[in-house]
Amino acid sequence: MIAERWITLLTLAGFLAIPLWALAVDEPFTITLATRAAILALAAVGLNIALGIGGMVSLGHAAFFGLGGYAMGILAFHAQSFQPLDLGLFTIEGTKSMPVIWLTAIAVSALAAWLIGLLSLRTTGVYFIMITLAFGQMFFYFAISWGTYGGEDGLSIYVRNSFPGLNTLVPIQFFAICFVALCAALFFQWRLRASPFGLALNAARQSEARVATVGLSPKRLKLLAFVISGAITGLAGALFADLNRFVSPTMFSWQLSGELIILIIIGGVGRLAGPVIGAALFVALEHWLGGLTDFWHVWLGLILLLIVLFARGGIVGLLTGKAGPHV
Amino acid sequence: MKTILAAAATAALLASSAAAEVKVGMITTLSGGGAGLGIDVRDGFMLAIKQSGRDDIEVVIEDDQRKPDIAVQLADKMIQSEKVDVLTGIIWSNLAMAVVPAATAQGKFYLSPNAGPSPLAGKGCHPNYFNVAWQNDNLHEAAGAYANTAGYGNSFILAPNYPAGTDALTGYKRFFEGEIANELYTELGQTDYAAEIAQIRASGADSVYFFLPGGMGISFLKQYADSGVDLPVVGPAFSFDQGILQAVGAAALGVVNTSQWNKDIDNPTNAAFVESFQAEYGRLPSLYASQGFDTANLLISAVDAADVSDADAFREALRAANFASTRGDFAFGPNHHPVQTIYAREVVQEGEVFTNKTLGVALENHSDAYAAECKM
Amino acid sequence: MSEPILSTRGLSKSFGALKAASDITLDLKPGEIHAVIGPNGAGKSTLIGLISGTLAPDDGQVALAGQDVTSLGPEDRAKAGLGRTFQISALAMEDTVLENALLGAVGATRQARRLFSPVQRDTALTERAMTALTRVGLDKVKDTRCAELSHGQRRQLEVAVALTLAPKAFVMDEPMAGLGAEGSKTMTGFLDTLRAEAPILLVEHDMDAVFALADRVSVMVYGKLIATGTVDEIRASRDVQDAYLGSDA
Amino acid sequence: MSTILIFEQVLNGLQFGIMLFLMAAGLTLIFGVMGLINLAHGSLYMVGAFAAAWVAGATGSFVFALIAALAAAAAAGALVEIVVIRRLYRAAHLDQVLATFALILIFSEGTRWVFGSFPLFLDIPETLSGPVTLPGGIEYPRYRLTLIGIGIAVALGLWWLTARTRIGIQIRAGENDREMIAALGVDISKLYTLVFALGAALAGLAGALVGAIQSVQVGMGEPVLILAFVVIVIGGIGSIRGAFIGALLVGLTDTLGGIFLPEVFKLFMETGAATQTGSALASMAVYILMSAVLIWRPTGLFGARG
Repeated sequence: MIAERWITLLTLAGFLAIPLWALAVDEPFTITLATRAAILALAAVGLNIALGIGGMVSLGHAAFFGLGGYAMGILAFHAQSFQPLDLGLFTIEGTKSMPVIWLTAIAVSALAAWLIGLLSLRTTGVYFIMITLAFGQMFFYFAISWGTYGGEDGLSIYVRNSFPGLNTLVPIQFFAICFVALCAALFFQWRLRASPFGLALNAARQSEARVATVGLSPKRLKLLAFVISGAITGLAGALFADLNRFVSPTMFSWQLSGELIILIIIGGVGRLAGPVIGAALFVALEHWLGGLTDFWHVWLGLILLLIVLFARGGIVGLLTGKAGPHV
Repeated sequence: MKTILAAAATAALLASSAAAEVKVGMITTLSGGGAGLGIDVRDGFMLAIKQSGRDDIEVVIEDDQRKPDIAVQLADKMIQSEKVDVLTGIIWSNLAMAVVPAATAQGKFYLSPNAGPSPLAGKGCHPNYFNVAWQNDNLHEAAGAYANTAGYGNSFILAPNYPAGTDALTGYKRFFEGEIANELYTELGQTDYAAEIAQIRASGADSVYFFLPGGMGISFLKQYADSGVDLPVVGPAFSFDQGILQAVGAAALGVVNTSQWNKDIDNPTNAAFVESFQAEYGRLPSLYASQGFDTANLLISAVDAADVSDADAFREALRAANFASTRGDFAFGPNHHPVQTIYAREVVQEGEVFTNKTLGVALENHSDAYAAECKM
Repeated sequence: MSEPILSTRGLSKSFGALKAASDITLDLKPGEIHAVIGPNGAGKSTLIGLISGTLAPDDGQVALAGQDVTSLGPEDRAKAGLGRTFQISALAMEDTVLENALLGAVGATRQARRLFSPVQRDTALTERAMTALTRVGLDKVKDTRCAELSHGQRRQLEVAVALTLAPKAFVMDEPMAGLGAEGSKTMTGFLDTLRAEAPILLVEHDMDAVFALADRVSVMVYGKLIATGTVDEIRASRDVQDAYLGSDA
Repeated sequence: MSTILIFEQVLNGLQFGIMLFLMAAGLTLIFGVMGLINLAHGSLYMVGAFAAAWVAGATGSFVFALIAALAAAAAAGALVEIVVIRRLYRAAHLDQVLATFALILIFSEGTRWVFGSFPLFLDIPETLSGPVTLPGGIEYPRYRLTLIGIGIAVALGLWWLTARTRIGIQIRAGENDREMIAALGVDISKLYTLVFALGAALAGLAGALVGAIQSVQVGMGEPVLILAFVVIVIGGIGSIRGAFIGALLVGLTDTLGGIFLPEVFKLFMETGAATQTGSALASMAVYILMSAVLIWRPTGLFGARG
């Protein structure tokens, strides 16, 4: 059996090697696929902090993904149409600068996560799953009928936003940005998990009473984790929008929330490498099976079933021989 | 980097000196809900390619699952890896909005076999974007015009609450001269229309216009037919195409709908198309199939006239639209959207099969409302 | 006479028609072990819940070190100085022994907002945790996952986590359960020394331990306190004999 | 707006709610007894509709179609329980979510493989078609009245089953304590298969009944599934009574919200914007309802406390 640390490092090395190989043999689309996987992995890393460490099964994380996406879409839309965004009290100029967009995405989704978390954490278990779903759906329907930014048609941004010193239109450079963001998030999660906060949060998932008994509020721990989680998923949303140069309400859909959960389960709940392996595998399957047959969903379903039935703890669980945290 | 570029240039030279190879990327919906439309477009398109007997047109087909992000990803793949010259196939407006601006900005041609969102016809038009089907408002405008000729004076209109729905009702109102009894936006994907039908019953309208694509339309028509409300219904062809009619059944009989194509439109191309499509696939063609077929024939005509590597010449060849369309006369307006006749047709039963019969012309040589905004 | 550290006044709690606790008034003085005994279903667990803040009383007050804590939740009562152990172990079962003790140290020092520095590298916190583990004799199994501990070891760990809090008063729910004769003896000896640090409110079934340890004993039956006194007084009480010891022991 | 119209809309809301109840009852029963989150419940609804459409097409009989729907959904349910679900009772909720999601993929694309990509035809039987005139002059479709009747009959049947029969006692015991019921000598795995098949049959029945007035197509189950989850969460998971109340609440909120919210907005906005804003809010209405209920009562209206 393999130690988890090695799995994480090997996964990341593989994640880096494939696009570099693709660059060498001039397969730019493979780089795009790897970028997509990296961004989905980043979103799932965000969710994994809430779900894997804090035990909060959120079926509403698409809300943060979408908010990040629309933060990008709206700012870039106002930049490309040269009309400032009118917020009533004051106006904001649009921008095409990625760092500014990212900060906005993080701030907006963190704020939303704080509000949603505050209300949702009154509930637990399946009720928590469903109330987060409800908030996600509210955003979804709002985005569909909000004509100013395209409604269901979404918003197209014609040129990818810029990052100082890089040409983001070159696939490998944009991949580099996303990969660094993913590594940073993983490093953050690793430190977080080992910190006093991570210790307390992990204990709160297992026994709220225990945490309360040592004088800590499980709700407050979970709320902070939910905010951090939402912020990371929001950042991923902004990157995803930039990858596609397009945002639409599908980023808010419950199917996307479900997909993020599934990525994590495939890889391994609460494991550092879990979302990364899950996303890579999912994107690869989608691409490869989709090319084989129109009915590839059947085969995808069968593969997922096999993973649940025979690889408890996901791929990482299978490799390390340990079931991992119980949610 | 330099060597790669050079290699690409050499490859391009080689390709153009050989028989003018054209690579076409088709992104369409082949799985999940709405797959029927994509399959029809694909089948119509491939039928035309097959009939042309050419081997210099290569078509790469991919399934977008009706998800915008997948469509964008596939477009990237076709442009970056497959190095296609022409893209086509997208069914849904929101997917087209995601793909088309970026693709044309990268110098690719896009031929739309179905979606025609208004931004791409107006301010966002592009010299490399050609719509072979219709601008989204067209069939609704024709329905408004038909309602005038049918003598309706007070319409109850409804559509789902999303951009295409708003466009639909706007399009109808643009041509309809009577009163609007009520204007209703339903939920996207709604399946139960009892509440709306009750409102129709109470509204005092003399006609109903609805735009509810796919399963929504099936549900509405079945429930409407059973409700005992007997106001005449008008709709665009989307809820009455060949794939859907069998699922609606007798509930659709007699409903008038507007379409730029029908299988009984009298011209040799169309007759041959209907016959060969049935022979090839064992089912009647739908308007989506006819659009796919026309798109392929437009492409073939342009490939015959110009080399795709000479973008300006190829664009001119496309603009000329020098091909025999299943709709009869076909020409592009200044914004590369069709100027075409739109018909009113009625749902009839032929033996066991439900299908449409052309009643007459609803709008003659109709362009669209956005052409003036297009600057190119 | 010294002020009590912990006291309840007229605590009552009903679940529907069932009066699980009615008018409970007791106190815990510095340096003493005050045992609460009673048959199953007497309401002892309800009493612990009311004192530790997991249950809200219908009536009555709880005071800790002179402060009224009735309206506070369990985490705030812990902050106010209450160290509690559970009857059914409530530990982070997937975590190691050391991690559970560290949690206590983190809670006691209010450091849960530190997001970025590894807790195991913090010498102050680990020392605090290890000291507690050493005192209950769990230092040798510090890297064992809780789920793999015996019942008795879990009890000891519960006590160790409470120790890391350095509380003003302990409330212990059956710390002897599952320990076996030998373990019971060790634990009894340990609790005997612990009373000098902080008084203990001890709910316990093990009568030998109760009679060996307790300075005072309260007897609870059907949600009511029927007697409070020294061990000898309780042994001699006719009421207690009738209601409890007579039938049970 | 006339009283007749309002009354008719209330009937519509009731009918929608009662159909939701058929879905929600199975879902809540399966969760209550086995603790299983079954995302594939919507697929069983679809199976029922497709079986009904296929049999109706072959035989022309709506009664046969309903029988086929019940049988096919129950069989599919039992099969799924025996092959997959049985291995998941002790698994984490998350594993159940992934497995039943996988089942959705298999059912949906499998159905498309067999029946093709176009919707199927299923019609209201001749005897039930057309409107009837109710007291007060309301014209209301006979079929929808029948649906209300069938739904109430099923609700009563379920109440009778759980409250008055031996199997109901076993089901209720199973909700409380898995070991206890096994100790009573009940074959627990048979009981679970039976409950799962019963829930599936109810979903299949709903699919067939609704399929006749809607469109029988792949993917028809998922929107209903989400609403059914909303229903059981509002009602309190595991409670049949809660599911019934929750279903009616959701049905009425959805129907009446869609009608009245745009009218409310027309009072202070211009018509076009009002209908759009109102409709947008109406599509969120059931979710707003659910979150409000959960914020007020974190375990639903009739859920177990604590």
